[in-house]
Amino acid sequence: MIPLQIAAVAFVACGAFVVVVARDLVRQATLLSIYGYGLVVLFLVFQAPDVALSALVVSAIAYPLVLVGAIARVRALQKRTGGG
Amino acid sequence: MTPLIPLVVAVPLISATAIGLIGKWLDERAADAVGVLAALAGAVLAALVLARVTTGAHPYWFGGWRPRAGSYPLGIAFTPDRIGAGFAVFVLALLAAALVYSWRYVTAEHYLFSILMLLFGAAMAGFVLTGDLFNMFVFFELMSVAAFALTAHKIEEATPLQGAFNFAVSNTIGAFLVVFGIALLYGRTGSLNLAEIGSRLTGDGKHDGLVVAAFVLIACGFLVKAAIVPFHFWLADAHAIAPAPVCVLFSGVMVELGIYAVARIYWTVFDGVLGEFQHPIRDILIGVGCITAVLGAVMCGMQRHIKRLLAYSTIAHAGSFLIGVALLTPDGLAGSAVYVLAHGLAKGALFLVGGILLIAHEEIDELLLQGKGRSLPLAGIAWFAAALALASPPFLGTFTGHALLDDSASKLGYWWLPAVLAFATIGSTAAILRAGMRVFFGWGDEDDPLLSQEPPESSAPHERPSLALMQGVTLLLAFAGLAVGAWPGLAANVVEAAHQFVDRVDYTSVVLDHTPPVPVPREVWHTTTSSVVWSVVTLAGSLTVGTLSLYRARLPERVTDVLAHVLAPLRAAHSGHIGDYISWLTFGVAVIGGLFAFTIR
Amino acid sequence: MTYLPYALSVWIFVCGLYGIVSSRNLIHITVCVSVCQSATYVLLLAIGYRKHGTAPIFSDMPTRGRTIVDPIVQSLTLTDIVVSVAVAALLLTFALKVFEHHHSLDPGEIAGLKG
Amino acid sequence: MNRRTRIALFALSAAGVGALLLWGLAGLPSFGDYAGPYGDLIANLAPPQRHIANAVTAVVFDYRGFDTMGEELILFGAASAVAMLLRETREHDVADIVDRVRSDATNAISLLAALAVLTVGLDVVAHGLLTPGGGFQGGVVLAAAFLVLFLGVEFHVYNQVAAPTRGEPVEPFGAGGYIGLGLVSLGLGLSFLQNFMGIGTFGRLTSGGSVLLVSFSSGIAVAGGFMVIFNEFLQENMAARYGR
Repeated sequence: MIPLQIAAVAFVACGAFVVVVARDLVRQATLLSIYGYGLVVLFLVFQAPDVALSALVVSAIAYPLVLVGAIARVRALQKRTGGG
Repeated sequence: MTPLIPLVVAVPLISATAIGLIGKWLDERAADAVGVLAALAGAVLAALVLARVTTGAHPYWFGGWRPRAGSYPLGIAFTPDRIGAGFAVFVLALLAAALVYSWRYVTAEHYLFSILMLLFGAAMAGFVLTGDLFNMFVFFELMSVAAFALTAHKIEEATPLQGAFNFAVSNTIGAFLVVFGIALLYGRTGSLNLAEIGSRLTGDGKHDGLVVAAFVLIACGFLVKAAIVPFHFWLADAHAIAPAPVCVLFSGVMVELGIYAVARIYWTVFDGVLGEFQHPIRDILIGVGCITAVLGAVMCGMQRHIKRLLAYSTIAHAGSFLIGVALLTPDGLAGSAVYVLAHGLAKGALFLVGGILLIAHEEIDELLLQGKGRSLPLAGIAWFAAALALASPPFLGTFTGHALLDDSASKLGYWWLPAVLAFATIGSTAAILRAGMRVFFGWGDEDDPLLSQEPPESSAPHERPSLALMQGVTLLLAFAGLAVGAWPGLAANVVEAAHQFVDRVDYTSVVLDHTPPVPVPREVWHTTTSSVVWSVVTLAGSLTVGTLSLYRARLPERVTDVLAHVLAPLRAAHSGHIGDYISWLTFGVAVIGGLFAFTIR
Repeated sequence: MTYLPYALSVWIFVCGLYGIVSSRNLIHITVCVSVCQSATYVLLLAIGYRKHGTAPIFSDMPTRGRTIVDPIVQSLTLTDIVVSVAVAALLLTFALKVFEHHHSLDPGEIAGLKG
Repeated sequence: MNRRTRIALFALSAAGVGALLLWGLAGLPSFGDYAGPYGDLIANLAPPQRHIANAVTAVVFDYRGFDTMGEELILFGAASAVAMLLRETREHDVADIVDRVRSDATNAISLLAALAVLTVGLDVVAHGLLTPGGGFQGGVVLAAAFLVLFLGVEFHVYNQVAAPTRGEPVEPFGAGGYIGLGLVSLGLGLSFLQNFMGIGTFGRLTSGGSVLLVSFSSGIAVAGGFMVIFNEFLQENMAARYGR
């Protein structure tokens, strides 16, 4: 394995753990995106540019949008009902 | 003949997209009509395919990538044989019935419901027809996505949705297990075609960790869908909240597809390389099936929520189906196939009665519905006809399936298996009869200390659909379920089809070398005395236990206390907490994987 | 001999499962499911990788001597990614509906279907 | 189970599952030594057989194009599901909310940005047969282009574009077109989804035959699907923000 691959593997390994143990939702959504960029790099060094591009649009556009959309909706409802 | 095969799935799918394209402007009735017609067209096409694959599998290569004989397959193939095509007919016919039943379910955005139902049905048909491992996963996910959404669709009641969430997460994790298995097999054989993988694994002859792990992962992944203990927790939650016509497809075919997939994968891929380990594989899978059958039956007796009760009965039957496949004989497989047919029709009718009760009385709780069913005599007739079909009475309903299973088990020396199957049948059918007698006759005590505590459910207001049409469909399904047992020649035909299904060598050469399938000898199958005896036992047992359990409140308090105490941990395990469910899922994979790891070497 | 990337996929999968099991929030669980799924991408791509291989994209007709990585696993991964987004969108929708009903996302508090 | 028991049960079982997975993975060839023939055959066959330079795209849209059809339908199912479930209980229509961004400069820049993103999306879709990219990647970008309108111009404009009557039929049009291309092949007496057009010169944008059409329909389907999903989440939020 080339050093770049080892570095990407190490980054993704740490990233996966950090994402699942993050308890705050917004922080977790941010971490998921960062983890997603880590995957993009990993896929590039695995010589899979098509997959990397997919992972990129997913972690840069699709996931953040739906996640932030859902979190914002929950917060708005919480505000209206006064906590909970 | 050939162009018919892709049309079985293409017609319902393109109809779904057509409804999506113009649904917004389409009259609701028109969208419904397109849905019913597409499902029926699919069923007819599948029946035409079924009629022409009598000799064995018939490969159809998509994209024109038919390999030259003996060369490497580059594309994806459908490989319908009689069991697969028959299953596709059943799926699409049941879909049509469910769509007719929901004809007048008027809700906003109703066309989206039709779209999802069509996607669901077509995906299940594609799943049983395909001969490609990854294509199987694609159809698995398509059916899952549609199923998750349909579960959450609240036509009938405003119940909480965590049932849909639990269902989605459990099944998605199951799908990941399948992908892990696919990846292992691909890494070893460099192929995704079932026949090619099978022949390469067999040629390799190595039954090392990779092969065992791949089998365990794929089997466990599909058994999540099949609601086998301890992967079953999602099923009751999902059925409790899904609309009745959707439950028909869930219990009638979707759960069974998980078992079908295990059989398909075993007989095309692993039969060659793991063939010498038939004994441990059989013992482990039968053990799991028995636990599932018994647990389902016990839990079934403790439910007062009617759809939840039916869901646990499905778990009990799923255990029996798995036992049939796990016997690893053509007779056992044929038994499960016939059993699935009768069960699917009867269970479908029961769920539809549940839906009718919910619409007529805005209630689905057995105790609260006591006597209220008297105003719905047709629904009552359907309920008891379907319950009778499930009780496996001589020469009716699930009898043929039971008889084939019993015979096959006894031949292999599992003399005790018929007793387990009878216990599962009695337990689950007795609960169904109990609920029926309480609701439709008003019999029984007003309370039952052993039933679970259910919060009363609120019903959403809705326009009253046409009860006449609904009861018609329900009666049709119930009596069709009864008639399966009386269908002359069905058993012999299915046994023959099962012989074709389990012939891996023939399947491989038909798919890869284009040789014509080798005809199997005609099968003759006779009912044995012992299966008639067992059938009388289950019928009498179901009736007796069912009637007696109406009066459980009269048991001495000490007895009910002890029983409640014994059953409490079981009840507590079904907590509705997704974390628990995933823990149990992991536990199940670890235990089943461990058992295989220590017995196959 | 290196099996590190395979081990990575197992690690990600177990991490994701741990996240689901220990979670107190349905949206959090959705993210953990996505993490779980990324284990399958890593495994698939790792299996199809070749030492000194290049991406299977040609500017000219392929020559026999060139080592390329496996295009099949890449196409499977693409499908897998679409599935993952579709499932995530659905799970989040369920989470929103649960929250509207219960004003809570804690699976321990909302578990209303018991026994 | 309480949380501690649950995690304890999980920890024990996860150790078992992890061991099982590693035991299975140990049977694979070492990382970088993939042996299987499938990919190599395709990589050597795709350029001459199909004049498609990107072997991954050849697999996605031609050799295993039927899988991709299922994939578009999964997205179609998810988008329909999200729309069905969220609309069921949304109490108020949000069509009349304008939510205008009050800055002409921002409006103008956003419009340009949206056009730029749109171009990138189309480019990624169109070059899928030659370079990394294709229907899915480009489709997501296309869907995002419309969101830029919401961010920088006004919700109303976005809502007009993505409204159920306008945005929603895009996905079924693409997915239905995909199936339709399969049926066209059938109608011409070929196999379902078989290429029915000339494959063109190697390395051109237009090479690959009907695979190109398949790729476009998948781009349309993905763009439409994500447009619906994004729009539904956005509408939920607008309904919440405006206290409805």
